[in-house]
This record gives sequence, structure tokens and C-alpha cells, in this order.
Amino acid sequence: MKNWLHTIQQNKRLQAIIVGLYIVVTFFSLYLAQKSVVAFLLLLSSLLLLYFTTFSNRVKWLIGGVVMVVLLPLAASQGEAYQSYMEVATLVGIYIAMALGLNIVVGMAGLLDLGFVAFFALGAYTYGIFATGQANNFMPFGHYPLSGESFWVFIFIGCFVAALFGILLGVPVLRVKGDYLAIVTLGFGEIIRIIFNNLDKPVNITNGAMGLASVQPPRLFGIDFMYPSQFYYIVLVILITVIFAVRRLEFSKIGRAWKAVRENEIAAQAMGIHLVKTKLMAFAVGASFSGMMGVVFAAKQTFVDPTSFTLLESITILVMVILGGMGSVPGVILGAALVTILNLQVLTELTNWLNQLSLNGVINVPDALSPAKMQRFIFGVILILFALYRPQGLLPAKNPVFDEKELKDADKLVNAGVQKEVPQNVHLDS
Amino acid sequence: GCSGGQKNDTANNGGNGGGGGGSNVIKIATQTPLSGGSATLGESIKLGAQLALEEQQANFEKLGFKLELVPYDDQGDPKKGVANAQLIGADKQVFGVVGHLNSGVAIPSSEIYEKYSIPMVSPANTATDVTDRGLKTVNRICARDDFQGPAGAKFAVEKLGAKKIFIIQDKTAYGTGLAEAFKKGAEELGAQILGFEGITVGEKDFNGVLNQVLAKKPDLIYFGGLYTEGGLLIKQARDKGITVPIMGGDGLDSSTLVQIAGDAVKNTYMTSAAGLTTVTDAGKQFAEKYKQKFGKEIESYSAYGYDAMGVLLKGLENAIKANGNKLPTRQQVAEEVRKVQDYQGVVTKVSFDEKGDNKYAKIYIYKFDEAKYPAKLEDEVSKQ
Amino acid sequence: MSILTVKNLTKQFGGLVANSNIDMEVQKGSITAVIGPNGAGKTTFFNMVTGVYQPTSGEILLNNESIVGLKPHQVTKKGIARTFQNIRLFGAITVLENVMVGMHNHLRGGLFSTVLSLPRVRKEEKEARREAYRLLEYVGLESFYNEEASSLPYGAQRKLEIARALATKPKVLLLDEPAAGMNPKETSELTKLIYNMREELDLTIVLIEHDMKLVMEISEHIVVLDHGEKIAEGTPDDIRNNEKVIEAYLGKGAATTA
Amino acid sequence: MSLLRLEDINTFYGGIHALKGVSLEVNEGEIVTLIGSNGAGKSTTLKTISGQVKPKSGKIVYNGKDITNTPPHVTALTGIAHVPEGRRIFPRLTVKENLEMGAFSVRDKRVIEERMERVFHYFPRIKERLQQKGGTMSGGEQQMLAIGRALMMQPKLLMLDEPSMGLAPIIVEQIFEIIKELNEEGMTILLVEQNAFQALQIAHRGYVIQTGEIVMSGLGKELLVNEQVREAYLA
Amino acid sequence: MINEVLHTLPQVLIDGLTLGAVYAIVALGYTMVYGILELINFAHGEIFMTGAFVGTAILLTFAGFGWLASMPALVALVLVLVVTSVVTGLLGMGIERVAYRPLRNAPKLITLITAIGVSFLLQDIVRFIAELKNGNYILTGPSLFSGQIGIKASSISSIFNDASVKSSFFIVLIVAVIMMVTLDFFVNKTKWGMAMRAVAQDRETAALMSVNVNKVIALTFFIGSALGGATGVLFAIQYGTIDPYIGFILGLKAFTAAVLGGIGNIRGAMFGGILLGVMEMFAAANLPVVSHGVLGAEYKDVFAFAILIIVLIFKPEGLFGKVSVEKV
Ligand SMILES: Nc1ncnc2c1ncn2[C@@H]1O[C@H](COP(=O)(O)OP(=O)(O)OP(=O)(O)O)[C@@H](O)[C@H]1O
Ligand SMILES: Nc1ncnc2c1ncn2[C@@H]1O[C@H](COP(=O)(O)OP(=O)(O)OP(=O)(O)O)[C@@H](O)[C@H]1O
Ligand SMILES: [Mg+2]
Ligand SMILES: [Mg+2]
Repeated sequence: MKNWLHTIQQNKRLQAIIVGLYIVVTFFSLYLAQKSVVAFLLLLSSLLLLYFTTFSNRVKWLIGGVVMVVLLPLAASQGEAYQSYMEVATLVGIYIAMALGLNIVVGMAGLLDLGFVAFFALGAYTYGIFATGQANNFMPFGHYPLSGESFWVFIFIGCFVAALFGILLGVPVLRVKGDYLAIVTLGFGEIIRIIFNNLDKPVNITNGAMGLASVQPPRLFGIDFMYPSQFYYIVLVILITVIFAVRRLEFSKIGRAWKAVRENEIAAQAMGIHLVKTKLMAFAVGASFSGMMGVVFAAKQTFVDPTSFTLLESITILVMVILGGMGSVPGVILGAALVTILNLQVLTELTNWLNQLSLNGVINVPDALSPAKMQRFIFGVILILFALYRPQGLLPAKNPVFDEKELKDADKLVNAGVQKEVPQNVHLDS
Repeated sequence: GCSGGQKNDTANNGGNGGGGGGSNVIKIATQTPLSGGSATLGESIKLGAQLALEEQQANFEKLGFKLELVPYDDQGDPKKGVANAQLIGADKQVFGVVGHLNSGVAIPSSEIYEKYSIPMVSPANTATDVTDRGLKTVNRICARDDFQGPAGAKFAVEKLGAKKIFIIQDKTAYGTGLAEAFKKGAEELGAQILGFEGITVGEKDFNGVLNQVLAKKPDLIYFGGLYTEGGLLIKQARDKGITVPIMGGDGLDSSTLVQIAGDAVKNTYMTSAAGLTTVTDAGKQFAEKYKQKFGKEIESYSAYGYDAMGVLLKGLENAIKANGNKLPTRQQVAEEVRKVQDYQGVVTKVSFDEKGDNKYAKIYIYKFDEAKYPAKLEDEVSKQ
Repeated sequence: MSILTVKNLTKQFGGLVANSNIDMEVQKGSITAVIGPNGAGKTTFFNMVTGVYQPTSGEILLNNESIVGLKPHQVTKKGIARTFQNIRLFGAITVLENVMVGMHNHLRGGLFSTVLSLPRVRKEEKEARREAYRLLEYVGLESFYNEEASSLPYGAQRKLEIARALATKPKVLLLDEPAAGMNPKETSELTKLIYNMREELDLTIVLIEHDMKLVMEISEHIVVLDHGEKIAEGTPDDIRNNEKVIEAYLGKGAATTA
Repeated sequence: MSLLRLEDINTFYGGIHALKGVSLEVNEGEIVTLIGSNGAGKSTTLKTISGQVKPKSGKIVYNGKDITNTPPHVTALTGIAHVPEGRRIFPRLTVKENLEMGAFSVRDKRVIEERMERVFHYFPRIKERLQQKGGTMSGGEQQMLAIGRALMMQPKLLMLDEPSMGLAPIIVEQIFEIIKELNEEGMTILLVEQNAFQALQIAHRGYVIQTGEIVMSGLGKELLVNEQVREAYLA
Repeated sequence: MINEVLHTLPQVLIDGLTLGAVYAIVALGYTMVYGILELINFAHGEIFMTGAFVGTAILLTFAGFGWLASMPALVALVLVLVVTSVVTGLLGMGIERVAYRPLRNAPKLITLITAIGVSFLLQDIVRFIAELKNGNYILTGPSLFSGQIGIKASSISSIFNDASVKSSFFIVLIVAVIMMVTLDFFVNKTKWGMAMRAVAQDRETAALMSVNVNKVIALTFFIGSALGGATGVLFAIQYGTIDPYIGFILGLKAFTAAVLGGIGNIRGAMFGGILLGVMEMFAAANLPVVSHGVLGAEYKDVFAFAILIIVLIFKPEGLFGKVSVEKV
């Protein structure tokens, strides 16, 4: 088995064939067997397979892009389950972006944040308030709801508002460390939610617990975005931008500073890293992804209310990050996708199936144990098993590996003569 | 696993079926919270609906169709509700939905049903926004907040002579909506509102708010919320020596309220869109059947679930008949459901108006004189 | 010329006086050693100079400019770098990245330019990597460059700390017990390295060390602390023969080992 | 008589083969030193003895009993005290509590008091700092405390992992004096050191370990003058 | 305005103290486990909940056999407390063994995942059992100590209104105080307590001191969980009604309290719990008065969290937490 894998690892052409074959097969199975969730998931996992190949990044992105942009929607669109697949895919995208945001805060900068969903809420409400009549209650000028065309601007506004609050949260948080931070951020998340739930008095800003209904759908060139298949593309574009941004930050001065702060604050400071600034940046960047997706979420749901932004939601996002592998971008993407699909699709299908069985009298379960009620139980078991068997996360973070040649062939900055004098026998016993 | 059965279905349909022409299976979905804090209520709706569906199975068998129930768990979460709605929409065999419990879930999910033209009959959503958006597929058999609230207010002010009222609500869409409606009604009748405070669902200690009540000395407390919090609130209020009448909406309508509050429940009033299930013969029968089948007592929403399903199936049956005993489209079913007239359910008679609200929705007012459920019927208010 | 001047420096922890009225001048380009018994306050002294602790009272001047009250990262920016007695590497990232963290203040890539991956940033990164690699070569760690820092042997970790400190381009380098945990042979290599660094990198070096062989061989000036007070200072020869120092620190056997 | 004997011990850290068939012997009443450069496997040897890491193969016999796979807390009860590398003081326990931890298996309060007095005798500095948190002590102070803590066990075999690291020369001298003193009072000592010169001076016998293998052994005095040892470790 | 606040103050304080005592003991459980494993044991709230159910179930059984009427309430209480503590203590140990111990050397946060998993599991299992036995997962126990006692606060100063308390309040308070004092003594003054702290700081070295680390950790979980279970019983007695979801909210509050007091610090947890309870009650009762109706009672949690954040800004290690000196 090992050998076999090894051969594949060596041989790019073989990899190409395998990946290609896999994509074709899953594509057609989804194309033909429309309602098969399994086929849908298998096609999606071609991305995972792709990740393990040794192709250059550019090729991976290209193939991945084709799968996401063309193949997946095309295969799914052949039948009735189309919109529901796209709904799931859209939500997966939203969660991945949020998890990537949280990953910056928790995974890279090492700041445990239990109130992350607050930024999502901020984004959602930012759009929700102005894309419904709600803003009329407190904005003396302007005419609300704003048209769906404003949605595109609001993506940036949501991003900005969330980042701003990220910084506002960061300021008090700076003095607080470790698990104290967890509770402060948790408190912050709760504060935001409770405030949204109560800001119908004295001035009605958020419409309180009743929520904001009939949020304007996004509009572009006169077309309203109403279906998940349309949102899918919005989310895809944002998501790809986010992934690019995260990847670039990760291996930059900023990303290194985050990791340094995570590893050892005192040493990081001694390297000239401004602790406050670095942490604030992590909060702001992480939050901004959530803010953007909040706007999309509000437009997609057409309804915003505080129940979507509970602590449990923050915890779920954290689970995605930890399960995937803290600090690991591919891991977090996988973690977020798995948890979301598990929650929305697999558990639902599983309970439907079990339910069908019990309706048909194949199995007989007492009502208290009815599968629909055991979702938490099943989810709990899965979490425990994952954690026990993959304690480092599904795809643990990897450090960048550089080619020695690339590092060497420069002209010497340090006096060229020095080298020879330096004793070379550090590795005496290794 | 799960996809196996579905692949077979697809095969039966002859590949990528548009309308499922050859199939004779008709599925009705329920979407209610089956897990989490309000699972009891969601469950009772589901079971009620299930009972109705099973009773009708034979009837539909004669028409050549096999009825199936597909329960979905919306977890009280709008996201989950919408995602499930997409799944429901995608399943071409589904011709109707009974749901939801929470208005916050019903509102976004119904946007999806509307896109797929799947008729929804709500057993429990009282928020005005549910039908006020003018969706063609959305109907409900229960009374709206802006009917129930004022009806309660009228009774409180005129019959109970409450001049100073303290309102507490649970800060959910249901509780706030009802409490606001009550407040408006009471103010219009000249009552003075001493306070309008919120509590947190899931908590067990409401002494903080009650201390405010104690200080303000109202002559009636109104609670907008569900029985779990309501029961504790009543108990703790009585413990504190607050003896004034306490009034609430249909969210209190559960045997568990009495269990929780015990003797303290005396002098509690409750408005409900449900007639007492067990006063009519039909109701008693229903309760018995329910008990027999599921081994538990009915909850207030059980009968609503039952009736909502009843109305839906009635519309479905009409649509089938109108279509010459062939499978109708969802649109046709939706239209027929809206057209249902004078359907006699266990707890309510149903005719939908142009918005999908029930013309016959009535408000009943009950009083707990002793620690026993159901309570004593005090009054009845009709819509007109 | 004195590059680092300390006047009347005092640090108290509650009732404990860890540094008491210390005066010191460090000449530019020199190697100065700070020695003294355990708990004398040497590390505390370093901590104050680098801004980790705020002095209770006193002055610290770098090139005649006060650096008291500056945060550690500001002190680093001013040109003072250090290593730690208890090694503080960034354990989970690679050796090369550890050094690159040290270049933090000399890289200009900001949030947006990084996200947009401007050519300027890419070039800078590439250059930084090479520079980091050169520094690793300089201390003799280049073969480890792709490994996780925490997996290095102890002695290598100490050297990595030095490389990382050098990456900040310091004028003054503070080394806290760089030879601790090394055997005599490794120590003598380290001695050479320290000496070379001063010669080639235009550095002023202040070091704390208990290895008298190293101290006596390399330093031009030695300051001795005891119980937070400066009890002696001078050339290695002065110190070696100072009665007070022998009694408090070196011990009678010192002559044989050092 | 041999108090401790290692027979062909192989220890791994994941894939790293840290000890490759180490055999050594410590006789009752001896000071035995184990010298070697960084990463040679000295600490691993001690950890294997005390049970912190499990050997993959081989046998450890102590006092005639096989203790190869006993967990550390049991090994400690048999009279082996291990002063770990890097001191490992409990940072938020007071100095006094740190000492008391050393005598964890002792019930009698008086015995604890007595032993504590003995520790104060060797390390008067500790007595001044009884209420200070262990973590705030200077490096040297911590090393004294770590040895003191081990003495509270009143062990038969004391294993010291680089006790001179980071200590002032005078303290190093003191510590070696104390080691000698303890030995003269009957304690058997296994000493791991980088400071080969001083270690070999007080040791009866010594072993040289290199990349996980014992490459040489002999009397302390012999090794001290051995050419290879001089070159590699005494520079 | 001030007068209004003062009128209700005695009652508010009493109610706050009751709630605070409950928070405090649950917070103790958090603090203990945190103190030793640096693990936020998210499942602790669920252990508390399980305790409440076990206790109520026992009481209901007693009542079913008619024993409750025939034995003094205090005896019944002690019996229930002891049995429940043992049950939940063992449960806690079991959880540690299965879900935490295998991960002891894994990254710190991964245990958070199993903790969350265990929480979900317990919620559903308890719900399942309750529903199976009872047909409904909301459980209302027989009332013990439900007599009302009037407190004539007005005799102290006419500005105060009289207050009343349920007699169970005293039970809760007394048991809470006993537990706290015992625990504080245990952890700070006894050998095993010291061993716990040592294990918390350096497991490997503690083992070298002949401390059986697994045993100490198991003991910690046992005590923490037993406390949690006992608190569950007290809670059930004080509030009468429980459901499988009480653990989440209460756990959250207790965790907040533990942090407020300085997590890992036993006295801090006690103080934090009481403070949080009183603050919350005060806010719920007085926020509308003080803010002229702008802020309703529902802002009580905002108020509590805001106070927490402010406290942590000025004292990042919590009210009783020691500044963790990291020697550089
Ligand atoms: N943060 C602190 N809080 C309290 N006391 C401290 C703190 N840091 C250091 N001390 C005390 O100050 C004194 C000096 O400590 P310092 O670490 O400077 O000694 P040192 O000279 O570096 O010793 P060594 O050579 O052993 O490292 C010691 O007694 C130590 O216990
Ligand atoms: N926890 C560990 N995980 C992986 N490898 C380890 C671990 N501990 C030690 N090693 C490796 O095992 C080998 C022996 O290490 P050991 O600590 O025993 O050396 P040592 O002789 O004590 O060196 P030093 O003088 O640095 O203390 C080294 O190569 C080291 O890198
Ligand atoms: Mg020092
Ligand atoms: Mg070692």
C-alpha cells in the first residue's frame, strides 16, 4: 500500500489520470443519479484528492476552479435537487470563509475567540437594516429599502464594519490572555446578540426579536438573485478572494508575526513586533471575512433575526477550525465543509432515512429515541471520535518548505569571507 | 446508505423526472423543532400531523395515491429551516408542508416554499409577518398576534378590571409579537402599562423582573412567552406574594404549565386560539387516539398539527379530484388549499382569507381555578 | 565612546531589591560581560534594558537617548536585541521563519500590498528568505533551515536565538547565558562565533555567562553583580583577582577551571 | 554490589532512535557520571530509568528487581530520585510546598520537618525564601531547590541531570561538594553532566555516551586523562 | 429613583445571593478542572444538569414510595446530595477517562471539541431517559423546603421594603458555603490538594515526586463533578423545574463567574459567582428604573458581561487571580 502510494506520488501523469478519471466518474454519477447525495459529496471530494496531488498550485487552482465553477453546478443542475445542493454548497462556502477568518484569530494568532459569530451578525444586520424599510425608523434622509444593487457595495461596507468592530473588541482584549480572552470574546458575542435582540426600543433599529423580513435580493443588470444557484457564484467569488488573501497573508511578514505572537509573546516583542497592532490586525482581518459573508447571508435568507447568531454558532465555527487543523488553511476548509455538510445534509438525510425505516416498520424505535431528535447525540459522537482519532486535526498545519537553491544563489550580504571562519561543526553528533 | 433508496426512487421516476408523472407517492413534510429547547412543542405538532395523515392514508389509497410523512427538524434555526426547505422543494413528491413552530423560521423558509409553490399550513405561527407578506402558499389556522393580543387585553381590562398592567415577554419573535399586540390593545382601552420587560428563554430565575413587579404593584401581569418560562414565572411570582391575576397567550397552553407551577397556577388566565380540545366529542376522541397511538397526553399544539394536516390533505384531495384523479401540480394543490372552506377540524373550523389567515380563528379565554389541565373556559371571542 | 549608559538603575519586586543603583557604561564595539551569583539580578538587568520590566528608578541611555519606558518592540527598533536565558523560540515554525520573524521591522509589506501580492512585496520576501538563510549559515545552522525550531538540539536552539536576534539588525546584542548547556567544545566554538560577530557585524555585545573560561577569554570589560549591587568592574584580570568577586562568585577553585 | 543495571536498552521518540542498546551499571555507594555532548541521549537514559519514557527493549534492574516498565511515580517510591533537566520547579507553588512535594510519600510531619532541616543545611539560601513562589526564583536558586526537593525523598539513588547548568562557579563548586558529601553519607549518585571535567573529578566511574551509544567507560580518573575524552569533552 | 432602588434592595440582594450561590458552586467545578488541566470543561454544565435530574429522580422515587413524607426533609436532602454527588462524580471520572485522557498530550484546544461532544451527548441521553420515563423531558420535582420566611427589612430602615425568602434559600446557601470552605481547605491545605496544584503546573515532574498523576486528575474530576451534581440538586430544590438544557446557560454563567473571580482560584470562583448573581439580579430589577426605561431588564446579561470585561481590562487575571509571573 505504502509503495503503491509512493509510486503515485512520484508520477504526475498517473495522478492526472486518477484525478481526471475520478472527476469524470463522479461527475457522471451526479449527472445521472440526481438525487444521490453521495455522488454530490464524491464530486466535491475531488477537490480533496486534488489537494493531495503534487501538481503545481496553479494547476490545482485551475482544475479546482473548473470543478467548482462549471462541473459541479452543471452536474447538479440536471435535476430537481439542484437548488438544494446549491443551498448546501452556498452555506458551506459561507462557513468556510468564516472559519478561515476565525482561523486567523485562533489558529494563527493563537487568540481563543468564542464570540466570532458577532461579526457575522454585524454584516448581516448592516445589510438587513438598509435593505428593508427598517432604516426609515431612524434615518431621516434617504429612501429605504435600498435597491438590490446596493448589495455589492454592502459587501464592502459589511467587511469594513466588521473589521472596525474587530478592532473595537480587540482594544479591551489586549490585556487579557488565554482563556480569559475566550470569555471576554464570548461576552462580546453575547452582548452584540442581546443588543440586536433589544434594539427595537427606544428607537427601532433592528426590530428586535421579530427580525427583519423581506430583505432585498441582490440585483445586477436588472436580474434579481433569488436562487441558491445564483448565490453560489457570489459566495464562490468571495471565497476564492478570501482564500487567496489568507494564503498570501499566511506566508508574509504579517502571518509570521501572528504565529510568532502565538508561539511566544515575549520573544515576539523582542523581535520588534508590536503586540497590540498585530493582534488587532488578526481580529480585524478575521472579522472582515465574516462581515462580508454576513451580508451575503442576509440577502440569501431574506430574513435576519438574532437567533441565527447564538453562542452555539460561534462554537460550531470554532469546531470547524479545530477539527480541520488549527492554523492550516486547507484543514480549516475541509473542517468547515465537513461540519456544514454533516449538519445540513448528512444528518438530515440520515434521519430521514431512519425515519423512513421506522415508518415502514423495518425498525422500531421508541419515540423518545426518534432519529430526528438524536441529531445532537450523533453530532456529539462524531465530534468525539474525530477528536480522538485525529487529535492534530484533519489536515494539520504545515510549515512552508523552501528550496535550498532558491535561498543560496544570491550574492552575499554578509562579508563573503566570514563563512569559512565560522565553525561548521554544530552537527557534531546529529 | 441513504442514497440507495433514493436512487431507486429516481429509477422509478424514469430518470431525471420533472413532475414525477408515473409516481403515485405523495409526501407531506412537517418542519418543526424536534431537538433542542422547544422540541416538545415541535414534536406534538409532528405527531398530530402524523395521526391525521395516517387516518387519511386509506382514503388516498382509494384515489390511487400513497401518502407518506417526511418529518424535518428545523431545530428552531432559520438556517436549518431554509436548508431543509430547499431539500423539501427539491423532492418533487412533496406536495405540502405542515410547519413551523417558530415564526423566525417560518418566515424565511416560506420564501422558499413560495418559490416551489409548495403549500404550507402553519399550525402555530402567530406573527403577523407570516401572512402579511402576501405569499400565495402560506396559510395558517391559528389566530394572529394582533387578534389574540387585543382579545386578551379586552378581557383583562373590561372583565378583570385591570387598570395597571405589567407586561413581561420572553424576547422571542412569538413572545414579543404577542406582548406588543397585547400592549397596544390594553393601551387603547385606557389601561396603564407599568412596565414592558424581557426575560431570557432557558433561564430559571426570574426574580429580578419580579422584583420590579413587586415594586410597581400592578393589578395584572401579562406574559408573552411559552409555558416553560411561564410556569416558573407564575410560581416565583406567587412565592414572592404577588397575588394579582397573571395572563398569557396560547404559549402557556400546556399540561406542563400546571406541572411546573403546581398550585401557584391558580388565578392564571390564558388566551388561546384553540378551543379546548377535550370539550368537544371530536376533541375527546382525538385525545384518546393520540394517547393510544403515541402513549402520551396531547399538548396544545397536537390538535393544531392534526388540523393543519387535515386542511392540507383536504386541499390535496380537492386538487386530485379537480385534476381527474391524476396527480396535480403543486400549484394546483396550493390553490386548492387556499380555497378550502369551512373545514371542520378538531379544535377549529377553517376557511382561509385572501392572505391565508383563518377566518374562523377564534380566541378562547381560560382560567386556571385549580392545579389541573385543561383549564376552565371563561370566554370566547370571534374575529368579526 | 559609550553606546549604552545606565545610571542609578533600581528594580524592586515587592520587598526584594533585584537591582540596586547600578551604574554602567558599555563602550561601542566592546564585549562586556555581566557576571554574578545566581539571583544577583543579571537577567533582571537585561529585562530592564530591553523594556520587559520597567525600572523602579534610574536611567538607561542608548546613544545618549533615554529608552526607559519604551515597550520591548520599540527597544528592538532602537537597535537592541537579545537572547533569553530560558530559550524562547517560536517552536512550531521553521528555523528559517524564526529568523525571518526577526526581520519584522525591516520589511515593508503592509496588509493590502501583501494581499494584492505586489511585485515589490514578493521581491522583498524573497530577499528576506535569502538573508535569513545567510544568517543561518553564519551561525552554522543552515542544514536545519526547513525544520521546526522545537525539534532542534539544545545547543542549536541557542544559536538560533542568536541568529534571530541578529536578524533585527541590532547595534547592541544582549546574550543571556549563551553557553548554558553546552559542553566545553561547543562552548569554544560559540566563543569564536561571538568574537567574530563583534568583529564583522559592527556590534556591541553584552553577555551574561557563568562559564568563566568563555568570559575571561572574550570580554574586554566585566561587571560583577551581587545581591543586585555592582560589587566590581574591570578587565578580566582585575576581576579574576578581586577578592570580593572570588568570595561571592568565583570560589577558590576558580583559578583551576578558568 | 550493583544497585542499578541497564541491559541493552533501546529507546525511541517516535521514529528517532535515541538510545541504541545502552548498558550500564551503578554500584551501591558510587558516584557514576554519564557524559556526552548535546543530544547524545544522557537525559533520555535518566528518563528511561525513572519511567518517563518506556524503552522498546532491554531491561532495567534496580536493587535486584526488574523495574523496566514501572511508571515514574512508582519508580520514585522505590527510592530513585530524578532531578530533571531544566530544574522543573513547580512555579506557582511556594518554595516550601515544592519541598513538601518531594516528600509526598511521607506521612509523618516530623520526618518531613527533619528532612527539610537537612536541606536547609545544604542550601541555606532556600530557607530565606520559603514563602516565595518557585517560579520567581533565579536560575541558580531553582537548581538548589530542585536538588533539595529530591533530597526530601531521601532516595537511595539520586539521579541528577546537568545540575551545574547555568550556575555560578562558586555554586557549581558547592553543588559538587554537596554531591560528594551526600555520597560520603551513603547515597548512590548517577550524575549526568556536560561539565565533564568537574564531573569526572568527583566520580568513581564514568560512561561516555555518543549518539545513543555508550562508547567508553572507565574509572573517573582514567577518563579524565584519556586522550579522546580530553579532545571531545574537555577541550 | 434611588428610593425605588433601595425599596427593593433587600429582596434583590436575597434573590441575587441565591442565584449567586448556585453560580458559585458550579463555577468551582469549572475552576478546579481548569486549574489542573487548563481545560475549560464545557461538559461541566451538563454534569450539573445530570445531577439535577438524578437528584430529582431520586426524590420522585422517594415520593412515589411515600417515603418523603415519613422522613425529615433534611435527611432526604443529605441522602440525595450524597448519592447524586457520587453518581455525577463517577460520571465525571468516566468522561475524563474516555474523552480527555487520551488527548492529554494533544493540542490544548482539541479537548474542547470532545468536551462539546460530551455535552451534546449528555443532553440527549438525559433527554432520552427523561422522555422515556416521563413522556416529557421537563421535570418538576416534589417541593422540599418551600416555606416562605419573611424578613422585616423595614425594621432596619423604613426605606427598605420587607423581603421574603424560601426556606430552601438557606439550604442552598449553607450547603454552598460548606462545600466552598471544605474545598478551599482541601485544595490549599491538604497534601492531595497540593498534589493537584503540582500536577496542574507540571505533570511530568509531579510524577517524579511519586504522585500518581492519573489518580490525581481522576480525583479532581470526581470532586469537581460531584460538586456539580450536588449543585444540580440544590438548583432543582430551589427552582423546582429542570430540563436537559439548563446546563448550557448556567454553565456559561458559571464559567463567566469563574473567570471574573480569577479562573483556577477557588475563592475567586466563589466570589465571582456571588457577585455575578447579585449583579444580574440587581440589573434585572433596576436597570429600567435607573435608565428611565431605555434599558430593559433583558440587558442584565449585557450589564454582567460589560462588568466582566471592565474588570478584566483593569485586572486581566480576574479579581482574585494572582498575576501570573512569567520569569523572563
Ligand atoms: N518577576 C519577578 N518577581 C519577583 N522576583 C523576581 C522576578 N524576577 C526576578 N526576581 C528575583 O530577582 C532576583 C534576581 O533575579 P535574576 O533572574 O535577575 O537573577 P540572575 O542574576 O539572572 O540569576 P541567574 O544567574 O541564576 O539567572 C532573584 O532573587 C529573583 O528571585
Ligand atoms: N521529546 C522528544 N521528542 C523527540 N525527540 C527527542 C525528544 N527528547 C529528546 N529527543 C531526541 O533524542 C536524542 C537524545 O536526547 P537527550 O535529551 O537524551 O540528549 P542529552 O544527551 O540529554 O542532550 P542535552 O545535553 O542537550 O541535554 C536527541 O537527538 C533529541 O533530539
Ligand atoms: Mg539569569
Ligand atoms: Mg539532556
